[in-house]
Amino acid sequence: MELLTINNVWMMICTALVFFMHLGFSFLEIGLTRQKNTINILFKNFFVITAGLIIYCLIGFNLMYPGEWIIDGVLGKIVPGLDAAAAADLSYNEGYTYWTDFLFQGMFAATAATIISGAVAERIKINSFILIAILYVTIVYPIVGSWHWGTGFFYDLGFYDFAGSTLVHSVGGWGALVVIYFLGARKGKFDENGNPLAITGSNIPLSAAGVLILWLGWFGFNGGSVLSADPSLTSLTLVTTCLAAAAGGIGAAVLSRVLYNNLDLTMFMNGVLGGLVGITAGADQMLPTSAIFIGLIAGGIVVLSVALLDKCKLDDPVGAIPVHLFCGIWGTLAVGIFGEMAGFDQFMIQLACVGITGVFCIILGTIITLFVRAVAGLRVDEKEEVQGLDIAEHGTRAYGDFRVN
Amino acid sequence: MELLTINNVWMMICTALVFFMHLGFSFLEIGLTRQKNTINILFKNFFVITAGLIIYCLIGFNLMYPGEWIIDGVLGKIVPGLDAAAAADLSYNEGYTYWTDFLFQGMFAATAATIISGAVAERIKINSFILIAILYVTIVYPIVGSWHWGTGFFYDLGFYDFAGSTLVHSVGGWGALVVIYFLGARKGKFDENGNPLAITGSNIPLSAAGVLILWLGWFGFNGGSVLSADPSLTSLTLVTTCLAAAAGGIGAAVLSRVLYNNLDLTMFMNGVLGGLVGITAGADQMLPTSAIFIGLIAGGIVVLSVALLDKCKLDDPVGAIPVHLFCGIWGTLAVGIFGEMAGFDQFMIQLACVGITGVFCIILGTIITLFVRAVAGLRVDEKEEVQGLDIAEHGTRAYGDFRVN
Amino acid sequence: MELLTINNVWMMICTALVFFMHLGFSFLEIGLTRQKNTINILFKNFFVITAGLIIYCLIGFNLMYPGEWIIDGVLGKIVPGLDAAAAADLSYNEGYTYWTDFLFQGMFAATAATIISGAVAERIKINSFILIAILYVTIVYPIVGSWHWGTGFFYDLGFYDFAGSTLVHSVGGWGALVVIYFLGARKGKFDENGNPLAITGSNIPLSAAGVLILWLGWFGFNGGSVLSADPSLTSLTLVTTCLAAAAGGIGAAVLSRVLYNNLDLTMFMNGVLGGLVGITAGADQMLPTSAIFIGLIAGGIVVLSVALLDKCKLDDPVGAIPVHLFCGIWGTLAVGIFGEMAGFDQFMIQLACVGITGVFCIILGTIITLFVRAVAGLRVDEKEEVQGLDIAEHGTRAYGDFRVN
Amino acid sequence: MKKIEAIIRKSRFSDVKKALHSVEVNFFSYWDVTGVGNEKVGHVYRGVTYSTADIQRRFLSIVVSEPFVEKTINAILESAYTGEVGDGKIFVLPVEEAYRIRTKETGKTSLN
Amino acid sequence: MKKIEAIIRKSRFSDVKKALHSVEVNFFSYWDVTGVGNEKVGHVYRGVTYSTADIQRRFLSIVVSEPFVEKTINAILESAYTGEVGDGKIFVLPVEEAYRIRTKETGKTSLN
Amino acid sequence: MKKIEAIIRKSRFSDVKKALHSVEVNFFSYWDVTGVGNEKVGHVYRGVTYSTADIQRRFLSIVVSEPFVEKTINAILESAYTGEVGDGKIFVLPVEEAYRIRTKETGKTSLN
Ligand SMILES: Nc1ncnc2c1ncn2[C@@H]1O[C@H](COP(=O)(O)OP(=O)(O)O)[C@@H](O)[C@H]1O
Ligand SMILES: Nc1ncnc2c1ncn2[C@@H]1O[C@H](COP(=O)(O)OP(=O)(O)O)[C@@H](O)[C@H]1O
Ligand SMILES: Nc1ncnc2c1ncn2[C@@H]1O[C@H](COP(=O)(O)OP(=O)(O)O)[C@@H](O)[C@H]1O
Repeated sequence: MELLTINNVWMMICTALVFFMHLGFSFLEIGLTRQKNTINILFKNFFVITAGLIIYCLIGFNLMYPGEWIIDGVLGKIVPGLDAAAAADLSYNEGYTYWTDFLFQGMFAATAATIISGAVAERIKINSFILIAILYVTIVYPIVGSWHWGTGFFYDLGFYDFAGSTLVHSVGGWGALVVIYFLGARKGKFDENGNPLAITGSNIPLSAAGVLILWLGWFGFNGGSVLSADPSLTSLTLVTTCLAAAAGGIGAAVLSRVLYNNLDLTMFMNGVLGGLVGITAGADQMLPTSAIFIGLIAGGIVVLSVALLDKCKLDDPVGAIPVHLFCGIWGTLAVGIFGEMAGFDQFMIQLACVGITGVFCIILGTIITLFVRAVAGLRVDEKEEVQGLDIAEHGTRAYGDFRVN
Repeated sequence: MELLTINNVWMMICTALVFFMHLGFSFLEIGLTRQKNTINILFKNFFVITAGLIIYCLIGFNLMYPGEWIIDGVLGKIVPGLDAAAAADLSYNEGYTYWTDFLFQGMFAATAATIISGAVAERIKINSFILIAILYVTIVYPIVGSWHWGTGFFYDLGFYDFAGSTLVHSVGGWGALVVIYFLGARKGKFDENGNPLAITGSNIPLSAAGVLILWLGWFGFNGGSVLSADPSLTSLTLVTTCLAAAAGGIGAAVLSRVLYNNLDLTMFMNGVLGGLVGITAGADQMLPTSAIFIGLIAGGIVVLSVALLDKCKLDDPVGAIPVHLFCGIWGTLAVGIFGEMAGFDQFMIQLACVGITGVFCIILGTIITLFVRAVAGLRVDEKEEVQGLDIAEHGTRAYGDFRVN
Repeated sequence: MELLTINNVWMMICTALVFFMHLGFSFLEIGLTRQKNTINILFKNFFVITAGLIIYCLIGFNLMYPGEWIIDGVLGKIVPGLDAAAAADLSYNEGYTYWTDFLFQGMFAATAATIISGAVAERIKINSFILIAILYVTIVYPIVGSWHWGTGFFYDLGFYDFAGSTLVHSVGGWGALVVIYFLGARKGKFDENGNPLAITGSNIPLSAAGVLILWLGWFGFNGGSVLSADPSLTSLTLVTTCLAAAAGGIGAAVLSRVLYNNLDLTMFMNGVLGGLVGITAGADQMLPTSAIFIGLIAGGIVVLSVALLDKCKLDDPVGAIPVHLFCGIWGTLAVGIFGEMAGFDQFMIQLACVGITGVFCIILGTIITLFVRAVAGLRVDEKEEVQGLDIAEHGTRAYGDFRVN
Repeated sequence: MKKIEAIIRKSRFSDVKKALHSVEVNFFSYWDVTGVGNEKVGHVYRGVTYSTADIQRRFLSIVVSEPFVEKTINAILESAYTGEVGDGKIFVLPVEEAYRIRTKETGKTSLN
Repeated sequence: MKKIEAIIRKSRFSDVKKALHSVEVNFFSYWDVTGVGNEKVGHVYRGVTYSTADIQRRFLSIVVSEPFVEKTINAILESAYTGEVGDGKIFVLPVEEAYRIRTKETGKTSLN
Repeated sequence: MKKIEAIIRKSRFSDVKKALHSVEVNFFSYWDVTGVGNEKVGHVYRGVTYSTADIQRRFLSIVVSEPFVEKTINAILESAYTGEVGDGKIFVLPVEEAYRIRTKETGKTSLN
């Protein structure tokens, strides 16, 4: 009883911290985009958090942790709603109550959609985004999640993803990649000759705050993924998480200094996030030194993949894909390279599951995107884009009293 | 001992979260008002938090949890200061220490005054506000609180208000209503013909952040009101709290979309807060579905009552009254409609106590306001209001480097 | 085992809160300075947090808690890296695991450097700052720390500094004082005749948020310094901490109202911080009333020392020295005046150790600063300073879309 | 055609706007400027009291045809007036030609 | 020399800029102003719907020598055009003298 | 009366202001504009390096009576000078009339 109480307290705190990450994402996104689209982005985030939670309550939770399988280990049976009876039984789990379990997982669910929200900012039709987000959170996220955390076939394969480098971040990242591919770049992101131009963020301080808030949230994201308050596991996890974040930032800052001879704060920030995503798959498996390595490499990946996306004419205003997709993949593979599970077989398993996830997300993501494009269209018309979505879709400005460019 | 330690840890965390709500309120208020009054609003909030805590330490705590009654169940005996002796005794309560008890309650106390601060923004004399806030927190809040949480006559009647839909939010809301009634609307809020005009917020991103911070704070506000770390109660409370918040936002967003054909972020935000206030009275009594219903309705109430206040020529810049008063009443009544205590008798009790609270707050609020108006006046002169209170009362600007309208 | 788990949970939460203080510092600093240097300040803060943590992992931790001494009680033996073996042993301490211990202390370490970062803002060369910060965090902070928390000679003397009024805040403050002495004031801070001019902050709302976030962080900074979740000690600590913060704010606000006949929010804010720093040395020793006294006096010290620095032509844009140095000294001495340890002998011990710390920090700070000045120079050239460091050193603006002065 | 430049107190702007409308001058552009002149205002910041002549003002640019010049000026003179130092200035400059982009029309018909 | 003042839609600015460059007018200053005129836009805020004639516009100030006046004006007339109410105005004012601070040179050579 | 429009570097503003005061020109209005001209500055953002000719500058509007025109211009020419591309321009425009709102006085006495 005492132990359950302690564990549950820890899990509830972690839940609160993961919830708080949504403020981090919101700040990060509105800071790295133009002020004329700020309200639109915030509206999207508020929608994702609120609707995401309700949907996860109605469907997602059971789809992700299936009592029974329709296709064994691949697709769970849908049992809508929460189960108050199960909740009453405190022997549900010694680490947390049923309610805590739901809420903690529910906070995770919205994250995947939020990752997409950042990448498609400043040009997507809000209704289309809402549709995409709902479908993605209702279908793709819980199904992939069930493969591992729902003890599906990833689990049987021996795949390891501690807190979701693949199951949460890559899943969101793949979705983002697919949608921006069909959506196209923002007007003014590439010149006639296809060279990338700079569309500078409107409020870097909020972005910086967002990154620190996300780092704080990761105390809960990874710390809570221990699923109990086990002293050594939780504290080790926090240490590796923080060291990887720190190393990620340093890695990105140094590399962009070297490549572009510039002390680039936004790269520093994305590097921290890259480090966090990178350690997420193996946070409980690593020693401090390995965590630092994983972070450093993640930081480098961020800087290089930002440039890569520019080369590919893909427009990701907030760097969601470098951070969540590429570092998510890196982190998942790193479990096979560093730490207690390191080994060739493990590496191949990690690689295989990364691949399967990618294929699945790309296929379903494409279907969803094309479906939405067919029924509602994806992109606002050029006039609205130039004017800004705040006035066009929400009838008001984000910084009413301020003179803006 | 272990159990006390766990419970106390949880209560201290909840205390910290409730404290953090003051940042949420500050952000919400300065974001929905004009930049020229930002410092003034922040000054008021800082005053409320700091002075509120000290006053509660000197008087409020004992007045709210009376050892003895002057008028039995209605007015407690005032014993100034804290009682270090009582504090030493760890058998004080198995859920928390004396110190934790004081601090948790102290953080609540300031909230009531903060609610007023939002509604009177941009036109009240700061000294007058300070006077009103002090009197309200010293007298009205603890007395009403004592009726229920101090096991006064509300308690004997069988009234139920889990975390303060009535005792905290409505009490603050009634106060706000009375003061703005006497204070009058901001210049430019209504045209010659009394039609409402829009005075748009100056920094919506900060308001949005404020709402998410308040939501986070509610993890402690409601979670801590369990007064122990009881696993099932606390976690159920967090689930109902979050679902109601989510539903409140959705409800308000959808209704304002329907009524005004606009995706209004500030309504979405107020809706979330309405849902939170609405669930507060019965957060530990509800099932997820009931929580969602309560939230949806609260969201609707917010949208409608914002319009209602405009009709009544009452000017509440931040929507404090729709959120805290109307949703507070709704939430209190909802305990008689949904959840385990639902029933006609309970409903009537809730109704009665809501009424008594209203009458009491209106009477004392009026006395306090008229007294302050007599001794210090309520409103800044028109020149100061046009110029903005930051320059007029604080001699400096909030956003010194920025070009503003 | 249960007890360790509880204690460790509390310590991990406190660690997270102390980490979060870095957002508080960042907001405070960028809000009180001009927008043209915002990115530069954020870059410095990000560097301090990330590099600080890694350095502390590689060297600092062992230097501060030496297994063996080189000079007994004065200088510890350096054993680089963390010790996974020690970590495995849960009997390491009944209050926390080895990992938690490291992370909690690591979060503290960066604080000292952050204090310097605020004082030198808007004119220091970033590379020079980085060098100074690294040297200070690697050498000065852990050595002084070892004298007391590493059970060095301060400890043997009977010195008492609960959470670091001297060991953290004064150490940072002394460093700040030395560096700004050599660095000189910002262009435009003093006129020809040496009279101070006002360089107003660019974003006071963020500063205000920073202060509230720092206050929240202090729940962990002081609460965690109990090094266990002991119910009465932790909760008493939070009560004294909050009351001192509140009193500090009130004290500063009232005094600046009296002296300058102005309701000065930034003084109010600094006063709150002064109160927090002031109580830090004896937070577990004081009764509420003493805490309020200590806070009130700290608030007064802040207001007076801000003026004092102006008199001395020292330019501290964010008030780091009044808050961290002067209030840190006050708080350390207050342990000999108020609370359970009060007494002349204790006071003399406190005084002696404050003095020794000052001398040591000034000497090493001077050596470090002069060294860095020799190898890299301290100050950006005037053109860059006028243009702003964001464009000059980082090639971009913080508020890209906004019209600024 | 003349260009009327008026530099007024921000606090008088709404009245000036009303006054202009009342004389059928519904076409102008305005922006905020910092003015240096006789007026000084005092500030306090972190204990430093200082007074500055740099005051935020609103700058109106109104191009009108001759017949409108006088009443426009009078409307501003009335509505922007407070009597205290800092009420601002009005300047009149010659305009040689005007075009309405939408219709390409020129001359005074293009003004409104 | 003439001073050409153009008040245009912010959304047309990048095209106008291109057009000016194409006629070798690479020298001008611009800032944002609020314009009052025929155009009205609707807004909604917290349930209050309102329409305002105060619209953000971009103000271009271009001093050119006589030979450039006409093509400059035409370039703007073309590139700023949408045909909807609110396209803006162009005004031409006389300029008596011009100086380039860097070289102290005066007259039309100082313009570019 | 003449209107002197000066477009200068923001970094030179405080010196220019001093220089103007030293020739008794204590009355003017200024605001920030974006200038397009010969000067280019380089930026880097998220790995994209780019250079822009759109540079923030300060725009001074000073109406003076004939006797002041020359010394005002000289004061600016001196104080705004750095010798590097981008020092800015000065333009002189005719002003037909001026009013001081506070006193209704017109002509050059209204200027200061
Ligand atoms: N000669 C001038 N040229 C341009 N602007 C001026 C001039 N004289 C005054 N102004 C503007 O008019 C404003 C008010 O003038 P000021 O001298 O302060 O008050 P008053 O006009 O009542 O004497 C100044 O702040 C400045 O913006
Ligand atoms: N007489 C004027 N003086 C100064 N600015 C003007 C004048 N007339 C129009 N403007 C500017 O031109 C903008 C567009 O004019 P408007 O009447 O709305 O559309 P249109 O020019 O198509 O009739 C206005 O918002 C205003 O900024
Ligand atoms: N013909 C013009 N009309 C209006 N503003 C101009 C003109 N020419 C230059 N400017 C302004 O002067 C600034 C400096 O001019 P620039 O050509 O960059 O340097 P320089 O004057 O040293 O050749 C430009 O940024 C622009 O704001």
